[in-house]
Amino acid sequence: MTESYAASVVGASGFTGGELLRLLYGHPNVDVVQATSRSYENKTVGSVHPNLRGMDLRFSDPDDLESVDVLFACTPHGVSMERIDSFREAAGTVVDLSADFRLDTEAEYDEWYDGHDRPELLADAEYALPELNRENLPGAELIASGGCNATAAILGLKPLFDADVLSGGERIVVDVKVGSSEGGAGGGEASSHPERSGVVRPYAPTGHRHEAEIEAFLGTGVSFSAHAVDMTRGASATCHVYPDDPVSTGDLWTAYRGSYAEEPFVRIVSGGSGVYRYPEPKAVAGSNHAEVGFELDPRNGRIVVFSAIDNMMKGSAGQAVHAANVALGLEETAGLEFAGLHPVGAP
Amino acid sequence: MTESYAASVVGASGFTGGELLRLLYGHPNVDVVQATSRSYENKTVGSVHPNLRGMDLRFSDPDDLESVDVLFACTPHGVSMERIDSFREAAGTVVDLSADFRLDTEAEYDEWYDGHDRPELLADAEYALPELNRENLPGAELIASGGCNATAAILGLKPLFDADVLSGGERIVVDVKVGSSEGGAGGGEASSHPERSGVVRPYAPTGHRHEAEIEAFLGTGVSFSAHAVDMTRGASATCHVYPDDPVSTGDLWTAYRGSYAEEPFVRIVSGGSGVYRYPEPKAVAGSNHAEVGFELDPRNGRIVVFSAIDNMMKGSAGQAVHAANVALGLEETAGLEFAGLHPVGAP
Amino acid sequence: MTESYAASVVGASGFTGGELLRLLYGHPNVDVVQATSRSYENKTVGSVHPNLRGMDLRFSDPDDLESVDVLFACTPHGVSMERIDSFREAAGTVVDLSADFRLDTEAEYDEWYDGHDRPELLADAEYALPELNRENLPGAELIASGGCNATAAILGLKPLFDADVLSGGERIVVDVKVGSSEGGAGGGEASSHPERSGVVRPYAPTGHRHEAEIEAFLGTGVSFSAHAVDMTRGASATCHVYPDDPVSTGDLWTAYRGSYAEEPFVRIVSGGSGVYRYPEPKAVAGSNHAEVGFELDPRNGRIVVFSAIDNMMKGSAGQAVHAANVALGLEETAGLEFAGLHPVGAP
Amino acid sequence: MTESYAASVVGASGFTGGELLRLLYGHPNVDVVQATSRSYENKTVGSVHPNLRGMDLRFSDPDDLESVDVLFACTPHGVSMERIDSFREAAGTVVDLSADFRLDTEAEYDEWYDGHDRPELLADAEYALPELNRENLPGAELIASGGCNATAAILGLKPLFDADVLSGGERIVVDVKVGSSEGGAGGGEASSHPERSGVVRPYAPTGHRHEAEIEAFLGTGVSFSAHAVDMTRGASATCHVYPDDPVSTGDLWTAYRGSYAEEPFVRIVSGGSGVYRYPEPKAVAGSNHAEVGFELDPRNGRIVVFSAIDNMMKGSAGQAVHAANVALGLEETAGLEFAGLHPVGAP
Amino acid sequence: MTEDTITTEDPITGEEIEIPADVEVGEIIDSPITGAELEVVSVDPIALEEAPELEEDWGE
Amino acid sequence: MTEDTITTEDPITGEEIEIPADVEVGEIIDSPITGAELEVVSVDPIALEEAPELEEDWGE
Ligand SMILES: NC(=O)c1ccc[n+]([C@@H]2O[C@H](COP(=O)([O-])OP(=O)(O)OC[C@H]3O[C@@H](n4cnc5c(N)ncnc54)[C@H](OP(=O)(O)O)[C@@H]3O)[C@@H](O)[C@H]2O)c1
Ligand SMILES: NC(=O)c1ccc[n+]([C@@H]2O[C@H](COP(=O)([O-])OP(=O)(O)OC[C@H]3O[C@@H](n4cnc5c(N)ncnc54)[C@H](OP(=O)(O)O)[C@@H]3O)[C@@H](O)[C@H]2O)c1
Ligand SMILES: NC(=O)c1ccc[n+]([C@@H]2O[C@H](COP(=O)([O-])OP(=O)(O)OC[C@H]3O[C@@H](n4cnc5c(N)ncnc54)[C@H](OP(=O)(O)O)[C@@H]3O)[C@@H](O)[C@H]2O)c1
Ligand SMILES: NC(=O)c1ccc[n+]([C@@H]2O[C@H](COP(=O)([O-])OP(=O)(O)OC[C@H]3O[C@@H](n4cnc5c(N)ncnc54)[C@H](OP(=O)(O)O)[C@@H]3O)[C@@H](O)[C@H]2O)c1
Ligand SMILES: [Zn+2]
Ligand SMILES: [Zn+2]
Repeated sequence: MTESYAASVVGASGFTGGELLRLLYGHPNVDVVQATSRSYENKTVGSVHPNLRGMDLRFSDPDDLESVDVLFACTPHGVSMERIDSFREAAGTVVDLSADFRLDTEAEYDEWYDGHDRPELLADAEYALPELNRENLPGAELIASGGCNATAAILGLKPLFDADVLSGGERIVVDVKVGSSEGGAGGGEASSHPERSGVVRPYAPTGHRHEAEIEAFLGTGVSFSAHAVDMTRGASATCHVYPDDPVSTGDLWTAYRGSYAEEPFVRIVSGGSGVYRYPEPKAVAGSNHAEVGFELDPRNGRIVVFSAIDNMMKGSAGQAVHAANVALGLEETAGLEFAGLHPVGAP
Repeated sequence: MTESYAASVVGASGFTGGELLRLLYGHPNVDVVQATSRSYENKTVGSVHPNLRGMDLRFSDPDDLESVDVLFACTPHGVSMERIDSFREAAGTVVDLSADFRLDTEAEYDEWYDGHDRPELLADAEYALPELNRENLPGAELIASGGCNATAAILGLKPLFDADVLSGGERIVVDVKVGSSEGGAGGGEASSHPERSGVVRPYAPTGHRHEAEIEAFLGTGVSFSAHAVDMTRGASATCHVYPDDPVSTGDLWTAYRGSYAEEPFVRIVSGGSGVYRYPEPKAVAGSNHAEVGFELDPRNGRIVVFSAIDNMMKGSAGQAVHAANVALGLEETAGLEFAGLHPVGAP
Repeated sequence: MTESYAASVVGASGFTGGELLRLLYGHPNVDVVQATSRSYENKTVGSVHPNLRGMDLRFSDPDDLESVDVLFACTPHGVSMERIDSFREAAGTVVDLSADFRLDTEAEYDEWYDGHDRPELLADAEYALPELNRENLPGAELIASGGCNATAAILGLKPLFDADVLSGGERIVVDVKVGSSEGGAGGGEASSHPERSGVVRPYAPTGHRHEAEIEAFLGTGVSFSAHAVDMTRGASATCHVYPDDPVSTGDLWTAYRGSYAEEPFVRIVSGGSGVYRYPEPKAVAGSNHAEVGFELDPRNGRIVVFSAIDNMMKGSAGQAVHAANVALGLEETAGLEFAGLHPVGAP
Repeated sequence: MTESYAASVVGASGFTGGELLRLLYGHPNVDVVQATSRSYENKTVGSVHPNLRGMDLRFSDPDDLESVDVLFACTPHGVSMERIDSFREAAGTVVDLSADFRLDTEAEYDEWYDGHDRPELLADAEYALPELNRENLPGAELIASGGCNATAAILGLKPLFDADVLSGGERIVVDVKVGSSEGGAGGGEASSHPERSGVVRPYAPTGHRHEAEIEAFLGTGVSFSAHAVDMTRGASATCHVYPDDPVSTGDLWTAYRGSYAEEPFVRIVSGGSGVYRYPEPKAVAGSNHAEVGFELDPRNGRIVVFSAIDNMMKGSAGQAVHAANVALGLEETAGLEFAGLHPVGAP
Repeated sequence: MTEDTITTEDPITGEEIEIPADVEVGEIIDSPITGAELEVVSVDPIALEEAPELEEDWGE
Repeated sequence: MTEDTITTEDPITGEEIEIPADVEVGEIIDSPITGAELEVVSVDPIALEEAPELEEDWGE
């Protein structure tokens, strides 16, 4: 007999909320009983998410939360800290996709965001990324799903710290390329198709808040810059690092295999033959996989690290489901089996 | 206990072949035991299809076919007729994705193609599209999967014939827009990214071979023209028809509901609210769904019919698996549950 | 010595207004002295149009119009009829890009639009398209620039009427594919990059207002349907027509050469070799050229006509400058010499 | 009276060759008398470059060069060194777009390329980039047009060296994003539309030959990595630099204004308002402008430098014409006045 | 799903549809069959009418 | 342009066109009017014929 958990998605008319509906709808152990939206109340979820036209569910008011086993909050930064008590009242397990519970201390929220309303809860929250924090997830009641760019960067760099290739004092450049769904469903003039298509557009070139998250989990500052490029889904991080001591390609394979050989959702892609030799967002579009890889640059004493994810999946909704699976004691990959597409254009 | 069928994919390094591998890999009742390619023999399937890096399988020689339950042929037109004996020797059920067994008579192949090597087999073959031919598929041993553009057009127009809105004598314009994966993995200069991106490019503006297929199954000639547009997956057919007698929107709903209300893979999308009011290829990308819809044009006495599919799925590999499911007595939707993505860019 | 005309652009922060600024800025006989915008008053034109950063001009209030020789109105439908007196007071030659003065009679505005405020002026206005109305443009004081889709359709079909291949009673299907700049700079959720990219999206599938304009100038009704596709610039019309009497390819060449051999901005592209065998919007992107072409379909008694323009150029700003050149007695091609780009992606 | 120079384009069927034809065709002081192609001999240039259908010129054999004033060589690396004598015999001024004459010494060609056939000519050649080498161009007889990525990087970084913000010992990361036309008209499987669209694909992640060129002209090594992204035209370089001594935003403005205030083809774009706040390739598509800009990152002691060009223009054909203009004593901007487009999608 | 629904007739297709029980007169919901916007014109008994379509306005 | 050209009749439109003087029998050139591929069937006097069209093959 299969266990079945009742789930709610708050902010279900948004991009990550829609992705969660899709994943939970196909999840063997979950029943979605509520999807909230203030703007689309009483409309079918398919009226917003055309891929969910077959789903028999209407949006309801986030102020009337049903009692469920697990609640996913897909609301903008600041909303979860406000609504957290009602979320936790409604569900024993709350997975928050916003930045509200990712950092450890109030001080960090004061520095990087505009403060925190409920700092006392920060200590309760577990970071969702299983590759980083799997052991603390079982039974967790408040889970903070990682930022998409931070997830990409952390997954790329982590093996270098695990294997002591880096120790934390080195300068690290993280140059990120992201798709338009990162901005959520709102979107102003800069996100309109004529202005946004075909871009390589620097945004948040310095002072990006994901620096805080990367620093919190890798223990090292990074020089982060993001660029919008012409895709809808996807985040790709290229990290340029200069280890103090020389390493070989073999050392790097050992490091990456050491960190990820057993991980169900991380693939090491580095060199090889054919068209797809390094991590690419389009190779993982729609899937919960991360691709990570590296190349050695002896001339410059550099390691170039590549990391690619689908920001809607490994970068948000997929990571959230993965963490919930671990928290609830389910099969880790349940509901996350989709392999991705080939060929695929600009997903 | 679940039954399990052994399957081969011939032409597995191509686009439809790769899609079949993906679908069968996730299929609960199928084990892929062979994937052929002459050019990539002994390479892993993941070296060509990056989404299948997790699959433990290498390409093998199409001249050494293993004995299986079902064989999918994903080779160019002309190859299946040549190799058909070895296919049928290897497998009790053969599903051919090429045009080789779609038409009924040698005469049609003489008219539209360059003849047929094995005309005596044409009578044995069943057309795969379950919405058209479900009753003849159980137990079928040779199944001809439909052409992508023909499938789109047929699905859009069929309800009008079922409901006698059209009777066959009317002039029908079928204006199709297709993605670049229709051309297969080969691709010359016209398919290079600089030349192919951003196009609205007429191709095969007249005399397209899918006219034959549409005529064969709808019993009416159509004026077909195709345009390449900037997507990788997807085929969208807009049919302009002029019924002899006036119809109402209600009549059309009755016609389309009558044909498709019970179909697991056809959605009627016609009007409604929000961004997605008519069929769109990107709303079905990666999924086996077809969207069909219509709009009435009283001023011109016209019905505009829209139909959208993913050419890699409903237009080829998905249709093939659907038909195989029916042929083998499996759950129709087995292996075809993926709902599609939202948002998604230009898949 | 070169004559020089002072020009204003009203609605210069919009897409067609920006294009006009660019064209006039490079025009040998024109000085732009005013560019209006209510929202960007006092900002540089380069702050909105990055390609015009070198232009030393700031937006000003459309309520304070300077006295100039020629004024281009690039405002939404309805604004020009409201402001027309101030426009004509400011300039001896007014070129309006909106639909406000395109049709001949108040009755047509009542049928297709929501009526007209100044119907008495309709008789004064000349339609801008020189290929249709060159002889009436010299000295014209009120010029109505054509709609982009209508322009594409009219240019494609006109030779068939000129040469009596069609006489007006035939059924004509006009299936149009357009880029996102057609919607102007505003743009709501449907125009956001994640929702709009990769689409083949029917819009205005029936009852499109450009039917009125086509009918007014070709003297025949058409069955018009438009589809949004993934490009920013460009409109492509495929017309499916069934002449009463059979024609040959030679007849069609004669017809099209007869209408366009002397036209500086129309190219006949029909068959030939290489990648670009029929009209394509990307082959004319940024240029004022229209490409038109045809293919005969003897099996169906059909002629397929293709027509491609850049909606920002031949479909609006370029056509407006072309007409102004004729009206003012300048070289027709002045300011419109740009040839377009190759390769170019999805302009 | 205007002087007029006769020009040839060798390799005119390629991408940069076609762009040169377009530029020279519109150049007030140049007549193109020859365009070579081995594969398209005797075909019209418009059969390959659809934007040049109006040009009355056919490709001819590169072995029969006519005598001209200036010859542009647009052939792959290695061809120019082979054919250089015939080029110089045919024309007093030779502008080579390949890498063959960019570096100063045979040793560099041995290290980065596969050696050099005619090392004695290296000393004669002048680097084309006027912003770097204007004073040596007048009268130059052999001009080596810069590499597109190198040009982008050099233009971005140069002011920091000019103003002694950097001195040459610092570590510099150059993370580049490029369009598909960089690969030229050839293009294999990796450049096919289905595989190439939507990518963020690392290529030449280390050891890129443009490192040599940057080092040669800036006097400093750089850590270079390139990524293919979904555009056809455009190269964008993001440089991450760490000056030894702190600088202010004001210092940076002074540095960049100091280097570029008088340059006709360089715009400083840094911050500001609206959608386009930093350099973007699509803002310069089709034009010879470079946009450069910067942002200060005090937390990390970093300056982020952005630079964007059209690789077909400032990155090759435009730079070549600009240099030829200087060499021949013409107006620097002659033939290069096109301002670029707004809006524009993915050019 | 625990939320209450009621059954009524779809005004376009005539088929039975379920809609939320708490709708109010004047509210616009979408038909689960046609996707069309329907206005609640009465609640006891429940009755729906096609709502006037909102024009897409994609310029010209 | 200094290259020699000769004048002949376009087989599709019947109009006069210029083509390179050095073409040989069997060579394929394109018409400057229609763009169609034309085969040189004789050189003295010069005569052109429509060449059989190369199929684009974009699969199905
Ligand atoms: N997009 C990504 O790639 C990504 C990746 C990682 C993390 N995240 C995080 O995930 C969260 C959601 O992102 P998104 O991209 O899905 O955003 P989105 O598309 O803008 O959706 C936001 C959703 O929240 C709802 N909402 C907004 N304000 C609310 C409020 N005060 N109370 C209740 N509901 C409210 C909105 O619906 P109504 O207004 O109709 O209620 C909407 O459904 C954000 O915190 C974001 O930072 C996003
Ligand atoms: N693409 C579509 O949207 C679509 C839709 C409907 C139907 N179809 C039909 O499906 C078939 C496959 O199309 P596709 O797009 O997948 O083509 P594709 O990408 O070109 O793949 C063709 C495959 O066939 C193999 N092959 C070629 N010649 C062969 C031969 N003589 N013997 C054995 N194997 C051979 C190739 O691999 P090796 O050369 O390495 O052996 C390759 O794996 C075609 O008949 C096509 O018309 C395609
Ligand atoms: N886009 C095309 O492809 C195309 C083709 C053919 C014809 N047209 C026609 O050309 C006209 C402009 O189209 P567009 O695409 O350029 O539109 P757009 O991008 O929306 O620009 C409209 C411009 O008009 C100004 N404006 C709006 N309301 C105004 C008012 N009441 N008084 C004064 N100025 C006003 C706006 O600026 P502020 O609000 O800042 O004043 C803006 O500059 C429309 O009539 C359209 O139908 C467009
Ligand atoms: N693409 C860019 O963004 C870019 C930027 C900066 C510099 N460049 C440099 O510019 C040069 C041309 O690049 P591209 O992108 O234009 O290349 P391309 O599109 O591949 O064109 C190469 C041209 O050279 C001709 N050609 C090839 N081999 C030849 C030979 N042995 N003798 C005579 N002609 C030959 C080809 O025509 P036929 O084979 O028909 O004769 C073709 O016209 C390269 O050196 C490249 O590195 C390119
Ligand atoms: Zn796009
Ligand atoms: Zn694209």
